[in-house]
Amino acid sequence: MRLDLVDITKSFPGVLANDRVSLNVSSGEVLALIGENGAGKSTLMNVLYGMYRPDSGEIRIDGQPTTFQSAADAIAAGIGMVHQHFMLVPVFSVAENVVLGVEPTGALGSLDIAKARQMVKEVSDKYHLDLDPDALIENLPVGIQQRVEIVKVLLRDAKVVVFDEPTAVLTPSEILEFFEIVKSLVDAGKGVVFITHKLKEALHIADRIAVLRRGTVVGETTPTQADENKIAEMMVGRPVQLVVSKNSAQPGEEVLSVSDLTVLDPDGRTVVDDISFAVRRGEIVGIAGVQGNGQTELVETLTGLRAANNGSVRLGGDDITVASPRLRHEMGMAHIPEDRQRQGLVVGMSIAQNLVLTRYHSPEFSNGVSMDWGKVHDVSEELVKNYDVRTNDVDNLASTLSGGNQQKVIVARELSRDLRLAVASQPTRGVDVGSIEYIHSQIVKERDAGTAVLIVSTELDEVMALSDRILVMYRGKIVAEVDPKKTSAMDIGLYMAGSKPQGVAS
Amino acid sequence: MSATVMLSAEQRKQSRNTGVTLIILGVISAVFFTQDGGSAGFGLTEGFTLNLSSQRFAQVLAVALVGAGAFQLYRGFGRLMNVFLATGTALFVISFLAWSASGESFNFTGMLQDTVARSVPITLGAVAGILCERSGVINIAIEGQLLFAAFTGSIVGSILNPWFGIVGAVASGVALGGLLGVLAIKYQVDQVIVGFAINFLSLGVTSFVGQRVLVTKPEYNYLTPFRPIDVPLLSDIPVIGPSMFEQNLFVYFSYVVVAATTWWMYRTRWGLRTRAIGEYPKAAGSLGVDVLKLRYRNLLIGGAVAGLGGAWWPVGAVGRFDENITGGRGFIALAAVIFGRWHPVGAFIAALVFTLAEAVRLKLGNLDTGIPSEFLLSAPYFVTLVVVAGFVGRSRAPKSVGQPYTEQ
Amino acid sequence: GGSDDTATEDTEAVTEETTAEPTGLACQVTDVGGVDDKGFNQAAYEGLLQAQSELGVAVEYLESQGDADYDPNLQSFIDKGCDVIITVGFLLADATKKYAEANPDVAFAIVDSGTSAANVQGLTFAANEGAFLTGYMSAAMSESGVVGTYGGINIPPVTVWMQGFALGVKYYNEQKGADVKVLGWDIDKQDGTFAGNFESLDDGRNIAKTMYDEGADVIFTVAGPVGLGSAAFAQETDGKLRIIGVDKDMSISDAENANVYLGSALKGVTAAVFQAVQDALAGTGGGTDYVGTLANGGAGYVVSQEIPAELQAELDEIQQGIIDGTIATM
Amino acid sequence: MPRWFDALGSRLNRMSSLVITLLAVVSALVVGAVIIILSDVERLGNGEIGAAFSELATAYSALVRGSVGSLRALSETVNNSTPFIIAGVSVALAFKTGLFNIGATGQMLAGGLATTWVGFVMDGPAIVQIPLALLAGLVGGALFGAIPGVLKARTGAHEVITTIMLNYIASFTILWALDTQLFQRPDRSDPISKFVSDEAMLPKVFGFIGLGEKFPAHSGIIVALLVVAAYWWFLERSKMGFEFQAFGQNADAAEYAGMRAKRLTVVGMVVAGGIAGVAGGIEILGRYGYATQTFAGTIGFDAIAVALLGRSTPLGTMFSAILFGALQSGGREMQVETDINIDLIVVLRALIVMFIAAPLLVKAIWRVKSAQVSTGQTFKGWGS
Ligand SMILES: Nc1ncnc2c1ncn2[C@@H]1O[C@H](COP(=O)(O)OP(=O)(O)OP(=O)(O)O)[C@@H](O)[C@H]1O
Ligand SMILES: Nc1ncnc2c1ncn2[C@@H]1O[C@H](COP(=O)(O)OP(=O)(O)OP(=O)(O)O)[C@@H](O)[C@H]1O
Ligand SMILES: [Mg+2]
Ligand SMILES: [Mg+2]
Repeated sequence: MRLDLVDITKSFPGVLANDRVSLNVSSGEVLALIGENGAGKSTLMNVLYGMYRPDSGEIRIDGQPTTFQSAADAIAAGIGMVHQHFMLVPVFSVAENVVLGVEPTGALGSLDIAKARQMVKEVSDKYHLDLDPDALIENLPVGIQQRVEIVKVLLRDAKVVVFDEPTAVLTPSEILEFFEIVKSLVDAGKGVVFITHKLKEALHIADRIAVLRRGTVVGETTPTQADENKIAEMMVGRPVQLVVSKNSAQPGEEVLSVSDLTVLDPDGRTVVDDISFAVRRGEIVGIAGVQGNGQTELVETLTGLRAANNGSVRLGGDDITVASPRLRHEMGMAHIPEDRQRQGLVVGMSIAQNLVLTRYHSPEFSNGVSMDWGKVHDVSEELVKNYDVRTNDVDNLASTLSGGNQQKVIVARELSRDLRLAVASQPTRGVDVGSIEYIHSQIVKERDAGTAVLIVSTELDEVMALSDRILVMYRGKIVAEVDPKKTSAMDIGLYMAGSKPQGVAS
Repeated sequence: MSATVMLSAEQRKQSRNTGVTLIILGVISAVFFTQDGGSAGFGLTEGFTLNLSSQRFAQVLAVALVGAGAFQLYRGFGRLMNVFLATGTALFVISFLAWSASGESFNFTGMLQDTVARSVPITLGAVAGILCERSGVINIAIEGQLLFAAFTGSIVGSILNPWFGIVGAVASGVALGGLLGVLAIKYQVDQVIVGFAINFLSLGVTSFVGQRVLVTKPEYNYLTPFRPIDVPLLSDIPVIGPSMFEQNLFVYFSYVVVAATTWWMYRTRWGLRTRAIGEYPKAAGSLGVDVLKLRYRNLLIGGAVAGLGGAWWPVGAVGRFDENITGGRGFIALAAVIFGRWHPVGAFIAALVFTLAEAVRLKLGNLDTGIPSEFLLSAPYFVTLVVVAGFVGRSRAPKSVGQPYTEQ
Repeated sequence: GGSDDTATEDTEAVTEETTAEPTGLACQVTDVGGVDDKGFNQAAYEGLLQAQSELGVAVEYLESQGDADYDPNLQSFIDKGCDVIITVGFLLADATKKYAEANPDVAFAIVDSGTSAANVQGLTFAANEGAFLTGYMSAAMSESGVVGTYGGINIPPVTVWMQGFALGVKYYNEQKGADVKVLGWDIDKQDGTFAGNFESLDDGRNIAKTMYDEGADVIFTVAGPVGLGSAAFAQETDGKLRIIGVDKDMSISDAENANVYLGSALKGVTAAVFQAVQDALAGTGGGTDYVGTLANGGAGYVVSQEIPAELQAELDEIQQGIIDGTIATM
Repeated sequence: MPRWFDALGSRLNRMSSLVITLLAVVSALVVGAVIIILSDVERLGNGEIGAAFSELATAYSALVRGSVGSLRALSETVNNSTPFIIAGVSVALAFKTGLFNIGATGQMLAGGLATTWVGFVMDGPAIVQIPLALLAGLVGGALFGAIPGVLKARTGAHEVITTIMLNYIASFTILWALDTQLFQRPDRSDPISKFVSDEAMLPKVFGFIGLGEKFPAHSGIIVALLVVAAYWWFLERSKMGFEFQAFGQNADAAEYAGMRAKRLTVVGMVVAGGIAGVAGGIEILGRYGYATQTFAGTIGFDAIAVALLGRSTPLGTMFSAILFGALQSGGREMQVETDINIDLIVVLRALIVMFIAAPLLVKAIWRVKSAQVSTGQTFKGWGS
């Protein structure tokens, strides 16, 4: 079938998210949709999926104008969507999530869970996505959760499948698997819309590439016509530096040293398993690993948000294993948390207030009793300028910023002071190339200023681009330490998956 | 390293608290309940009264509890922890009763009977709350729903007959559920505000209209409540039988409602979708589930259940309505929702804990304990406080409860 | 004002006929719980209505929703130019004193509290006397040898009844060498069983059930509407459990359940209030205390027909004994 | 978009939202009227529709006269509003910290009892006694508020449960306390406390210009306004206020930022309890001069509605408190002048809260266009 979006316009209070956007996709082809944060990609797709109703413009299926009152209509029309933020109920099992809305039922509307399991099995077998129907979503790694999303879509036999930034959370090997899946979908005659920030991937998998900027389509091209730099320029509207430029590290003395660190989660499962490592001043150490292998817990323990069950953490010789987050912060530790919405920001507060969230109490801003908001305001203006946060007023709510700019607020807050150690977790997740470039350069600047930097990212490209040393985490253990210059992404990916590259002695 | 060897901070804290609790209970019964030599008569059935020496019992129990506590602290019962805690507490209560009743005797079975009977409005109110909150809408208005239902139930029941009274009560519960729905879902009013407003509205309207109408027409406010009905066979089981199966229909209604809601919530399509929209409505919405419609539906059903609970006063207990007759039971029910962890059975148990404490304090009133009546009166609330703090602790609410859902 | 139906009709009636000459304005401030509380607020108001029909005064009442309303309500009545203001309940004692002293030319009378100023008549009642007799009667009528009583909350106007009742039972035991047990009130500890409120009827039901389970077959309820719940439960026992009402003859106020009432202990609030209005209009009564007793009919009891003649005779005897002080009821 | 444009827009919004509020009150009165008429069984029975309506008119005019119609009415309104304002701020502050304080009633009782005690044991000039007595109220309320706080911090017991239970416990405990030697008035056998000394009583607010008679409102209102100002300062200017709000809006972020969740929970309840305690103290020193079991009435509970209606902002809370106070004194006058029972006030209050909280509904009813309206949720679920 052929799907046309014609002159779609959609605005939110104060934002024109889509401005007369026209796109089309047909069975058997992959359309890549690329654009900065806030360019309007998700909005456009939500319009297509019936979640939003457009202000104007229309959707045509095989030329027939149609309107979607709800997602149900879109689903019925054969449109499936894997959302940027997974639409999975964490406390439900895989099967329950998959059949939600099309539940097989027995007498009195009672759930036929056996049937549900079998439905999941059928689809996942057909497309070689193995899944345990009874696993709880909240216990599954993101990669698997994404499979569940895909199975959901396939189960409702969609003819056009939209993937909103699907690869952001995957390992190289998982990404390759994902591309296999996409291919098999295309072979099965389905049309695919593939939203991404990663130009490489777009070039690799897409038949056509459409670029969105500030809510409008600024151009359409094909992998054969365009290269990364060209597309990046279309996206951002200016030439972009894609590879991180940094000269080799000058490591100094140890700043962070972790020994025999073990952490259990509330249910008593071992999530960080007897880890030891060190980070020296002037170097960037990257921790690679598939999400859910203990990185989160490791970082939370290093930053004092989680109690260690065993082992010790030292900062510049002082034992800080039991120090409070604030003390660590005052000792010169910065923390860029992995989830900006959940931890990094209070989105209901102003940008200025968020810019001082971790040091509002310092004499600079507070006499211990009252706050000097004037001072905060001035400092914030400064930071916003230096760190290129796009806003017209630091007193606006943080919620009014786009993802990338929210992240810049956190980076500005955490890096804009004298540091001994910077711990950055997913520093550029879901952030557009323009911002990525900027954030990376800031991190490198910190390193060169003599800070010890620990990067934790599930995006291998990022870890490889930034790190001077890479530690690979798997099942709570550090399974390898490699030099990014001497090791291939593929090999690291294998470590991340728990196996060993050929030719590496066990 | 495996989890059995090492415990997370949470677990250590929990198991430590349990151990400490057990020991404290043990010490208390050792110090106080062993004072009195007499034997206490627990009236179990017509003929049979179980006499147990409060002193002996307390001594044995004390040793057992302290032992268990120590073991818990030293090794830990692991899985069985809560079983031990529950049993320990139950025995402790019995020891307490034995102590207060020593030298006398009291009707133990009757006590349990009252416990179950009085749990009805709390249980039904709580289930109503669960139905709403599981689908993502906070229901602070339980008290108001109960009160209004009691009001209409009494009037309709007096004019027509008790059964119609129930129908009327259910209808008014549904009406208030609908009001909550329209305001909270359609007009997205702060759900807690709506709840409070509905509570005030019910209190005001029932008192005001009651005073203007019922005083004039007392015949509109008198009906004959249901009498107890023995369930064949089941009611013959000693102790359990009389306490659970020699009750009036409302008690059986509440059993059915609890069972049905549990099944409905965890075994049916509706239930699955309900829990989904309470946890993550967008997810359900993205799969074409009509979130708002389902929320309405649940609020109406919840209203009906609350209505049934309200009917208990006129039809199931006292045969009439009086100003503010529910006297805060709806808020106890609200507590039971949380205490019961948003699970119908949990709520039922929570209600029983509360009413058991009430029944016990009434017995104590008749027994010879030196405790001032004012403190006896606060006992049920105090017990709930302790139980919630000591055993229940942090409980996990439906994620999206309280947040209005917009399709865009 | 006032929303009690009889009130409105009569007031209108009166105001119509007396736009000519109302012989005065008599006003009542209730405590929490209005003139429909089946308790002393209602009893007092009936006294006013009696004054209205017999003395031709106009009557008004204001319901208080909380302690905060006492002062303003009294003030409103002062402003309205009431000739006599009846305040009901010891909770209003302080407010009454305050306004009486501020308005020496207005007559006040307060139910359940002593005089506190030259223009305040105190209306108190030896409730224990009537209760004593019902206690004796209950003991005599009890087959199980266990009787019970309970109150609303632990305050003197409530416990005085319970005390009298228990003493009546005690007296019966002494006289007859019987051993009738009283649940819910302990003469030595001066403490007992309470509902904790005056509104929740199911508490009344539950307490009655609990005492019934412990063998009680007569229960004296001293908790206003809460007692109605006990009556409802007594209904279920098909006559095995009997209730003694309080304040007024409950077999009339709670007519539907008349059959469960074995009797009621009475407090002559209505008569006393009527008397107080009369005194006030006559300019007497201020600064004095009226104490309702068996002797002056300000306290008493009623029993159902069914009680045997000889018991009635004993009761009359005891009543005489109480009146001439040979029998102590406190 | 230029700043001045935003400013203009928001001003228009504020105006139109004022209109909406007025319409909300009107809607409430209309519905109230319907209830009055329909429940007037006799008159309707006798077909005296006209009479019913004229009584309605009297009632509503009395409502106005009784609340603002005269100096005395105004002063009544002031006295009624005072405790609503203070207790309202207590609940509002808890909301801002992400806590749902249903326990203001119990905290008022605790605070009031403490105030009473200081009031009658000590003597000395007012300037010493009043502050000390109120301080005692603060402490009493704070200690009572600390219980649910610590319980939540230590065991996770939800404050909604614990505060509800503590209200009952407080009301029975005070009943017991008032029967003890320490508190009970020698010449009384019922549960009522000794009088606080005259110096401890709050002076009339306008006594100093000889208006004490005409305008008998006590100076508790000044305390109340100070509390509102302090609350404003706390939210807008203080360091801890910032912490409270950050924690209230996003507990995870607050912990990440080095704030101490458990401490904030405890302190939040302590502060809220303390403020409620002051409300109790004010009632004692301003209104009664002694304590009874019921002196707090339902203020602590109504205060929840006040805070919700005021969206927990300092001014919002103050204004809704004043509205509640006015309704209360208006209702009394209404009862004086008509046969309409005072319980109607509870109805009107409920309706007004409902309509004001439902701007979208009001707009729909009155066909109002424009006007951005907030549909924010004060209390974001039960946490976990
Ligand atoms: N529900 C909403 N309400 C208000 N504004 C919104 C809403 N959703 C999106 N926006 C705004 O619309 C614009 C487009 O958002 P959208 O999420 O479509 O961008 P995107 O291209 O998906 O960005 P990203 O790459 O970060 O996902 C942004 O400015 C965003 O702030
Ligand atoms: N960082 C802090 N600074 C000051 N007071 C705190 C802090 N954290 C908690 N508190 C207060 O001290 C009390 C004890 O804190 P703690 O963290 O020990 O609680 P806990 O986790 O229950 O301790 P434990 O695990 O030993 O039982 C808490 O109830 C809280 O009121
Ligand atoms: Mg997006
Ligand atoms: Mg009333």
